[in-house]
Amino acid sequence: MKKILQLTLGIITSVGGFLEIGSVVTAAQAGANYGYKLLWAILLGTICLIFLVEMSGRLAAVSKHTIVDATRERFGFPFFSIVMLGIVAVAFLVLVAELGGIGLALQILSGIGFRWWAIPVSIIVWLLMWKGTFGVIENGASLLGLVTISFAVAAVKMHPDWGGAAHGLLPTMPGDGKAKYGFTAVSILGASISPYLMYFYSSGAIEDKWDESYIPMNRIIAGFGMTFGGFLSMAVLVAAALSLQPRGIDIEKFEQAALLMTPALTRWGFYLFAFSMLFACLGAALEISLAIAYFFAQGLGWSWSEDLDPSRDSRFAFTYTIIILLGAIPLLLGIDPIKVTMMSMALTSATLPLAIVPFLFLMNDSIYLGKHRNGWLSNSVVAIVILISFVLAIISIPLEIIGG
Amino acid sequence: MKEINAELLIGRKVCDANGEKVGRIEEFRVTNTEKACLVEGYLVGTSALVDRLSAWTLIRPIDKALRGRVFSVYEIPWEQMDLSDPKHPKLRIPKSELRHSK
Amino acid sequence: MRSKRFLVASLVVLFACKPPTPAEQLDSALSWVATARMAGDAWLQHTTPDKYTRQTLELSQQTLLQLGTKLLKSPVPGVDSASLDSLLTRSRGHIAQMAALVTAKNSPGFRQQLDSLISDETLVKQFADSAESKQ
Amino acid sequence: MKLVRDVLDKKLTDREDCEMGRVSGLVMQVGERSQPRITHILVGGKTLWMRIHPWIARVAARLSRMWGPKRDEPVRIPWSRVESVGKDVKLDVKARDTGALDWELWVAKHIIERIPGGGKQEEE
Repeated sequence: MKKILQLTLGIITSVGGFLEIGSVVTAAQAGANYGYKLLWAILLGTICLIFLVEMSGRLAAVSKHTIVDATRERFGFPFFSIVMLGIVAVAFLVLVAELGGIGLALQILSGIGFRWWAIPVSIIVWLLMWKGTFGVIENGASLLGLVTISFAVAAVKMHPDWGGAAHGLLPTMPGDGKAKYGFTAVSILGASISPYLMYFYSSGAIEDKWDESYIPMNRIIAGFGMTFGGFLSMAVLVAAALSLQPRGIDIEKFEQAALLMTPALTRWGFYLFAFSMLFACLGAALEISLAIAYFFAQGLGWSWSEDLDPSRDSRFAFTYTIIILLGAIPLLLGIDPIKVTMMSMALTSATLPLAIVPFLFLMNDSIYLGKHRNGWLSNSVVAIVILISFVLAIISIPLEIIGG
Repeated sequence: MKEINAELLIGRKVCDANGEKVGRIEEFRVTNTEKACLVEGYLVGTSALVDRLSAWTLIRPIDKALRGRVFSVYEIPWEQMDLSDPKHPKLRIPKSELRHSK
Repeated sequence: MRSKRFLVASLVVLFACKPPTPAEQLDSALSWVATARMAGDAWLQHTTPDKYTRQTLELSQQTLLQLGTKLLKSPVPGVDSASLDSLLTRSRGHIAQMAALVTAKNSPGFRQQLDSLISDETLVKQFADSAESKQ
Repeated sequence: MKLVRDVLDKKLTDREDCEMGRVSGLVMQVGERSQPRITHILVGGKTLWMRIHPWIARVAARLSRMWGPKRDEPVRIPWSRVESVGKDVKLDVKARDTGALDWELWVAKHIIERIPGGGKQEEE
């Protein structure tokens, strides 16, 4: 009975926590520019993510070690420090984007510019971390995040052409504007396959004291949670394809995205969009701040848990305090969060090999995983992700220049 | 008697008595008794690296395809390693007298 | 030393995005006119709040000003840049009027400006289409 | 046992299963004709940075002299205190007494406890 409750909660939190500024903006841009054509990128990203998240949970449940623990232990400090530098730098940019997303949501609601929200928002995020427990953060934020289901309602209400959407699930290449199309596809993949989610999930499994008996549950949560989440991303794309593309609106600024649901849901649509973004970005900001602090604490062997009093894991608490405060600075300077989002999504793709290649080794490590190590199917998926990630790393940088 | 940092030996190139390159130190084989942790030998070569990463399940198929030619390993007993200059570890014997180990 | 210089050079290249082409800027102008129109439609139907509507109209007006200057400097090949510029200036005027009328809560006046903007939008679209067909 | 695979970089826990850092280095005693032996485990500080580059270690040392619990040398724990080597390395010591938690306690005392709601480290 308790397990069923945990299972339901797990799925709900993965759905509520799935969307964040990166996935919304990239999906909306794709829909506004290319109609249903880029749905395949979300599908591909989501399938990869399902497998990666399942593995992250399994590693933690079986070995009682997180991905970061295992990376440091197997690969040693010098290599680990390179991974840490790359992942933390990109995760920090994503944090800036999420904090900015909260600010932008508050801006369209209140009319007060996002720069003024930078400090209050980061203080609120920090307070939730300072006082909250892991359960409060994971479940609370994700339950609020369920308001993002309104994207699906909006998409269905606009009567999409299901046949055309199904067509979009197969990759195609446009005749002209290949660079921009490629850049958007790379950003979508970067937004879907985000390493911080893996680190957060595996740390969460330790916080929730998972053991081997959780392996089936982990599979179901990863499978269903990420699938429904992926559907929400697709709904954003479809809604943008129906509301913005026919009008010739391209999303350069947040104000344009705010009109996404108004044709379907009118006044409700506007406020649902604002609150969806507010809660989705809040949840993501909390998750990323935690993921960064976990990274340092686990990598360097500090004590860590969001459930402890800050003074019991002082270096951990100090790390997220500093990270959140630093995150407010670019926003205070007035840097457009949408630009940060696009850049961080492309850079996520570029740093993906750093996260995934060591992960493949860990998932085949018989010392950590014993008989639960990857089979051929999981290994093939990781191999494909690595292949994609190298292609992304190589092409995302030139595309950043040409398409960005 | 002197103290050196074992972790800084990892990845150092080893030359034999004639100055010929042998490989890099990847691993130390030790025995842990009640009283002390004694170093029995040094593992040099890519195979030792694979072992250190606990990656044989992943690498073995590749190794088989290459018929074991690439992933070599030497086990150097402690008596034959000269660590008087920790930055340039040397063998006391020529490379040809080393035995390959699995 | 050389590797350092290479690193600096590649970072400069990485962050200095290639500027958009004139044709892309024309598309962007069309997108901002359409944004103003959509926000205007929404406001008339009481869908969007006043502050958001006014800010979005002002943002679109400012962006169009920047795009107009750039398009005058480097015109789209095969497009009469003088008449495009006067068209964009006129649209900007309508949008600025609309923004002011939001504050005054003057729906009839707003509707009038919006109608003129809609006819301008059709013209901007024609420019964009002809630029595309000539490429 | 393999030293790098099984010991280096592993998590250290004390008698009470309190986490006290990771194995950052290992001191090896070598002589002309005697068998080399591992005498100490090193935790934290300079040892860690030396593994990347001596230059980084120098910068880190200079920074830590300006700030933090003045401690120039890394923590040395005699090998005889190693209780077991598994997925983690368990030591027969009390974490606080070794100095491995100096930074943790310093940050708690000087920063975290001064922020309202930070809680207090229990005095023992």
